[in-house]
Amino acid sequence: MFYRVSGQFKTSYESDMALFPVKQDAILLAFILALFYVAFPMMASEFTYKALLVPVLIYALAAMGLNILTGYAGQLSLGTAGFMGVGAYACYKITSIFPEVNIVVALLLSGCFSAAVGVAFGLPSLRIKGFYLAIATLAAQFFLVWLFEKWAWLYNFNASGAIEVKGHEFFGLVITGPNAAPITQYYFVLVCVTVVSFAMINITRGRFGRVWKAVRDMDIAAELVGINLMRAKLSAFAVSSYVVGIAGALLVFFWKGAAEPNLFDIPLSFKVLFIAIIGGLGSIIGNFLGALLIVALPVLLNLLPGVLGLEINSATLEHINVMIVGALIVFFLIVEPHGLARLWALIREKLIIWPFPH
Amino acid sequence: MAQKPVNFGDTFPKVLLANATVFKDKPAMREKDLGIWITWNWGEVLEEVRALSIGLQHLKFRSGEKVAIVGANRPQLYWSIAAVQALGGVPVPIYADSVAEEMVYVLEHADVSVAVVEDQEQVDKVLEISDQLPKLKHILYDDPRGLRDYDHGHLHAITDIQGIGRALIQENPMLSTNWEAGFAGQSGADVAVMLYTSGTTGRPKGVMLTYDNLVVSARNANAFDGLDSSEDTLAYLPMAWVGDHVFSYAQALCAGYCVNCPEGAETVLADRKEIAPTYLFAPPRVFEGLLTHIQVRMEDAGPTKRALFHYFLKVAERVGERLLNGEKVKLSERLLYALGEFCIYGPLKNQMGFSRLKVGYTAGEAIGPEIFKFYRSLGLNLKQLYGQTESSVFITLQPDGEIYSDTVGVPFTGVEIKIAENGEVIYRSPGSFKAYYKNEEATRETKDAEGWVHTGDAGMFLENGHLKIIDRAKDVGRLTSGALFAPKYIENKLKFFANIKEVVAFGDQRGFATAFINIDLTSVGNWAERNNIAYASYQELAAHPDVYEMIGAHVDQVNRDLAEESLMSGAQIKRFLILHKELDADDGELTRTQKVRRKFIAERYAPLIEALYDGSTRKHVVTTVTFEDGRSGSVEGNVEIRDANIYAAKPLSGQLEDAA
Amino acid sequence: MSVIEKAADITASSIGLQKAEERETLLDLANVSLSFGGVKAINNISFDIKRGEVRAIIGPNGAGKTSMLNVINGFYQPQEGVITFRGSQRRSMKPHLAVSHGIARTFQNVALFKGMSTLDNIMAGRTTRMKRNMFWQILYYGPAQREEIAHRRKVEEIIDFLEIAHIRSTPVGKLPYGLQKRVELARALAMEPDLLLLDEPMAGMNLEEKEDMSRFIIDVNEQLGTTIALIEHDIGVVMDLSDRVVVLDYGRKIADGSPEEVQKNQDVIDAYLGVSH
Amino acid sequence: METLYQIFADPFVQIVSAPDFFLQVLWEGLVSGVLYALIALGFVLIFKSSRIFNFAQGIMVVFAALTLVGLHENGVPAWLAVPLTLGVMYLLALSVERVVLRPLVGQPDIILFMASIGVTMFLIGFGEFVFGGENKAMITAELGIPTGSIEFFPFGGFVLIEQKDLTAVIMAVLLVLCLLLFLNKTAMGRAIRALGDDHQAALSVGISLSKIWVLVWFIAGVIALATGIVWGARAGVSFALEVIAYKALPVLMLGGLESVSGAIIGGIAIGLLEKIFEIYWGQPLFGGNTETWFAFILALIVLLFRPQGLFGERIIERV
Repeated sequence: MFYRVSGQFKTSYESDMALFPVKQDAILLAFILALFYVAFPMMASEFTYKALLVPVLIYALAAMGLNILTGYAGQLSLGTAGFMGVGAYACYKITSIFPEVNIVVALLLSGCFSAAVGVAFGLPSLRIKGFYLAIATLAAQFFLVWLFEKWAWLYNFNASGAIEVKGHEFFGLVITGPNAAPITQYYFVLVCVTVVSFAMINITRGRFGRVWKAVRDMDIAAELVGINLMRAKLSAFAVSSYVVGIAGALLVFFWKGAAEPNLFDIPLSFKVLFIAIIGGLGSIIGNFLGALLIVALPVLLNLLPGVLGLEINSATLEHINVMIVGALIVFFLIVEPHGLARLWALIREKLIIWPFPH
Repeated sequence: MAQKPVNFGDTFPKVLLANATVFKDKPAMREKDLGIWITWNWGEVLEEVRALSIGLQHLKFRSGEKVAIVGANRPQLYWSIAAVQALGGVPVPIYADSVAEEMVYVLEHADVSVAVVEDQEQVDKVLEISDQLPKLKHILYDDPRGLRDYDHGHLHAITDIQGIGRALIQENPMLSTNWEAGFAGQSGADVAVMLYTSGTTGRPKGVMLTYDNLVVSARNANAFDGLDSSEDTLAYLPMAWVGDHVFSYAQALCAGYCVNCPEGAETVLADRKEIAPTYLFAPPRVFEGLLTHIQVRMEDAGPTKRALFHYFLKVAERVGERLLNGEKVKLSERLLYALGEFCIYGPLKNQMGFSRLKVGYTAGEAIGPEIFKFYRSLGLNLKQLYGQTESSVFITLQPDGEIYSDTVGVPFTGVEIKIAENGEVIYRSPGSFKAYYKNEEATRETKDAEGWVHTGDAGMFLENGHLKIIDRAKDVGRLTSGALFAPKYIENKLKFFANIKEVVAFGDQRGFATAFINIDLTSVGNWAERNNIAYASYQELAAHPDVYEMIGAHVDQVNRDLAEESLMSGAQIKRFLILHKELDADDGELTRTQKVRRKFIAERYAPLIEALYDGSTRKHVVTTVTFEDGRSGSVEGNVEIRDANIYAAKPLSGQLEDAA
Repeated sequence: MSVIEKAADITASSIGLQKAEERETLLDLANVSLSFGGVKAINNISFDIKRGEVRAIIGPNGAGKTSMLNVINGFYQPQEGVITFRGSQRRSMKPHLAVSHGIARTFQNVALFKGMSTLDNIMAGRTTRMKRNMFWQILYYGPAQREEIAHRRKVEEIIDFLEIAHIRSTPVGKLPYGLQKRVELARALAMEPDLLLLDEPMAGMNLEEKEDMSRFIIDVNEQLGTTIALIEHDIGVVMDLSDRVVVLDYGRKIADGSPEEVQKNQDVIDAYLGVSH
Repeated sequence: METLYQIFADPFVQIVSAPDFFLQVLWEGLVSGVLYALIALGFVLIFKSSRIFNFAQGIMVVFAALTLVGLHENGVPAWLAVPLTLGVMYLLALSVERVVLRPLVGQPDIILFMASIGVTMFLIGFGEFVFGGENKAMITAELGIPTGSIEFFPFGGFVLIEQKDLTAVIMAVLLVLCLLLFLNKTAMGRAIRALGDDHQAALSVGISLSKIWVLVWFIAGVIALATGIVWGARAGVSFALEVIAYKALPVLMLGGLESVSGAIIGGIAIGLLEKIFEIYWGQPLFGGNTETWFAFILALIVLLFRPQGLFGERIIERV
């Protein structure tokens, strides 16, 4: 109904392969960007930033990284949190060894570390497939978290065993540490996430995207159309871990402010995996939808008793939360196993053929 | 933004040359090929035409020679027309679906020396008959697929000829100047094109149209509807048909608008949707088909959506037409209509590819008033016109705001119309043809010394000055009672029912009117499915008593309508039957353009006609049929004949129908 | 005038008139053997494929036909024997390198990338020819886009050639089987191979689809000049399409020659009668 | 040099010089190994029958133990609490089949896997909601599990074997034996194995898939309860127990997702090796706690050289 594609014809391959060949999609995106860049900051309180907006963005980014690996290249990974940790610790070390380095540079570099670690743990994927590989990635998960605990150099030998982010300035603005304004941090994360998202959209719609999907859909056939499986898989691990690493660094630097090793424990891996799957494997935009759902849901559930005037102690509430989230995951998987992105695609399809039913 | 149409140049090559300067970067042609709409602007089109033209020159093509153009609507074929005209030659577009033996007559009669064809299929066809065409020197083709191993002695790819042309121009730039000088001397009185009319009887006749005919008509038509260089049209009707020649060539050149060529016949729908033309011609059957398509698809929609659809269609029925005609409408109604536009009309137009449609025309057959109203109520400016090859299309058109579904409009700019004593419509116009090629006699028969052309159609002017076409003049007859019998008029009334596909009415020199009816298999089939009526074939469904009941009701309705019209009330259908087979062009019952061949049918089904008039209620018949693969067999069965009610004529003639 | 002569030259080209025997050898297999564990899939087979011909490989089920193709494109490494392709010898080769060597293939059971559209599947066939690195890919606009468009154009020609324009953007998983086979052929053609290996291109097709596919195979061979090695069960099709036929049974070669010769060969008749139909 | 000595020589010197301690280590490793094997067995059964990589297996251990303890806390006598817990596990199996498996049949593996994580979360939330989140002691005495210890004095040293560990091993062995008997001797058991080999074939024999799923999940529940009791007796009952479930994963990598014997042998092997590594290498060299990852890395390395696992057959890829 909103989608009226008639008259939108393409006279060149450039326009046919454009990011949004359909005008209405571009309008929608502009609208969403306007929401995030203009509308939300006008309405948001500190609580909204800390509990909702920033986590949504960061989780979406992490899930996007995972989605490259799992959704596009078909390699199931359960070690996401470990790689996020690498990014976070790398960024921490870089900023403490070279305090004068611009935070953006530090972020970009820390992604390189997680990418390298990702490739190292991706090597087994050349020989191991499916769930066996998934378990193998758990090796990374457990090993890395153990390393974060035992290798005191990583946390500058702090007595607490935790890393604490100091204040960093970005062109005169305090953007990390306790003195940073939430809105500044939000905008910084938002820009990072926007840039990385576009990079990932570009990379997935070109040669790399096709190569990864080919490997995912049928690796033998991929090999016989000339795709080097090793390079395909390792590049997926590298890109994925890079993005995941940046997400990890953002998580600590722009949201939590401090982190203990157990932050990067397996529940975080699962959370990110949930977001990727509920958002939709093989989709970039889906990660945002998934993150919104997974992050907002507990927040809303926490608010609910207050709204209804019920007195429930916080521990019980937490337990009910976990229960409901678990049940919802199963529910979503049953309703739309291909995730929210597919759900949106179906709705969009319906809108395009409106008023016809098929 | 849209520039005024260029008004200089009295021949198409001159207009093209002017367009290439005035509209240099504006799109002139698009073709869906390899997944995208490849676009040529006017400058590029001129370059292509020039290269081809000079290449043709190199093949020793001379002024006055005739060139056959055979194929679907491809830019290259339109360029060929211009390229030939620039050399003083005469293009002769030919129906691409005509078989070799049909083609040989036209090619021979037109003295064609070069054939420009689309692809291997057409090359094969022309090669097959080439030994009967001593004058044919060269064949040019567009699509090289499958032609690699052909003997290229007299066979050339258009691109190769263009390559030669370009190389020659590069060697000697003067060639280009000379080429332009060559057609600068042409005059508007020169023959621009020869179009062969298929004709329901006899051999096709080559209608010679001059540049003056076409250029003036095209300019007048552009002015009539305010068409300019911003329009987009879709070229999908046969190039040999005068309509396509005018809409996709003459008018496009004169206004400087863009002609879009679909990828192929089967993608026309999808391509139209992509392009969303602003100016479009379509025969009534296209609009009928689309409406049926919409209705069938909406049948499957959920109840809410269906309710919404029907509700807003009711609103549109109330308001749409009045809004389109610029009448006063209450604000609340306007708002409701706007909501409908958002929810239903807009999306529907989008689905049909009519989102940008400024003007749409239909002609050739009568369009069902319901169908016509439906489109207009959606806010589409669909209009009717009346015309023929001999008049360069336009004889009458419906001006904006004066749209009646049962008339074809007022005389077109510069056209004079008279109704002859026998009721025949005759006209004189700037667009009327020069003569039939090599057929003095036919020319004299059709066009008299003063330039009045006989259309062969019977019609009358209504009080509002609009022309109403009743039938072919020679088909209009009288019952023995003396009452006027216009078979086509009756047939069309019946055909407006979706369940009826084809009708043949009889009654001339008889006591009363009768009809053969063909049911519409899709529509009646759907109805049968919904009502759990099982059937194995057309024949079985056609003979079903319930179907007879349904068709009987339609006939009854038509008789009621006829009774209201004083002129026609005498010839109501007294008896009818549903034919046991579908009328088919393969059996010679229809022309290739799906028109009924009345005489042939009357002979073929003589026993059935007899039965209609001898009072019997059942008749056994055996009919030979031709199958798709060319084999023949026979169909036999008992055909039931029924009587219908006859209504008394209304005493006072309120024959002027309400504005549609 | 010179230009015109050249134009005439181009149009009057006449490849494809040479006899098979006179053509250059494209691929030669000498005494090739392949076994899995103790089972010999291919037993000391030698035969060659000439440039420009359609070479059929036929035989009953389990005769080693598919294994033969797998050896040719490097998916299996034979234990014995020498393979000469375009004049250079090899025994083992990484399978993904087959494409850059000029060998493409289709599969007995359609091996398309199910989650991708027809267009993307065919584009995937161009992978080895695309060179822009990660950096340009991330930027997309600029060199990467230009490269993408250049290959898209090529792919569109193939789409047009095989008449699959109407399913360009359909996910291949939703296509009927016959069209999937055609998309697979398109993907193989996108690799612009010298040698095209077709593993039962008409399996499971109805008569009309088979006729279409036959027409395309002939077109590919004649118009693109691609050499074709073909496994097919439909003997009628084999006889119509192929220039020469090699017959395998239980991993051995039992006949080799023109379709007519092979048809008369007693060993072939026995082998086919041996399998119940 | 120091490091090299510590890696390559010192551990062996230690083993030889204190063989009694080594025996003690072996025993400890064996006990954990047996438990790993049990959990892995639950995984294998479920994977074989329903192609689900059941992440909830670990949480089912906790859930079973928690239910048992919780019931007893609420006044149910131990002898009744056990069958009641079994009943709860049966209900769980039934509802998982109805609510999760049936609607998701035919979905990709990863979706089923995610669903099992969903079930995991639900069970955690549910368990904590009903029984509270704090650590509880297993009702060892009430269940009649001996709590004393037996001491041996081999090689002139001494080895201490806790009776509850011994009970654990004996229970595990008995359970495994019963299971093997069931799988090999009963029609239902054979059906489960057939299902692992070929879904279609099994269906065509006329076995009801839902029945098998319920049964298999119930068996997994029984195993979970057994594991929960013995592990709970050693470490208390809380959701921290969940981590031991992860240990079953490398076991599966080594033994294969569908091999019953692989699960048993792999479990014991990993139990032994990770204990030995922790004591002789991990603690002196890496500051300990290597048990969290050792098994994974070990499995990873083995798989790199034998992608088919220790018990799998070589795969020939076909096209």
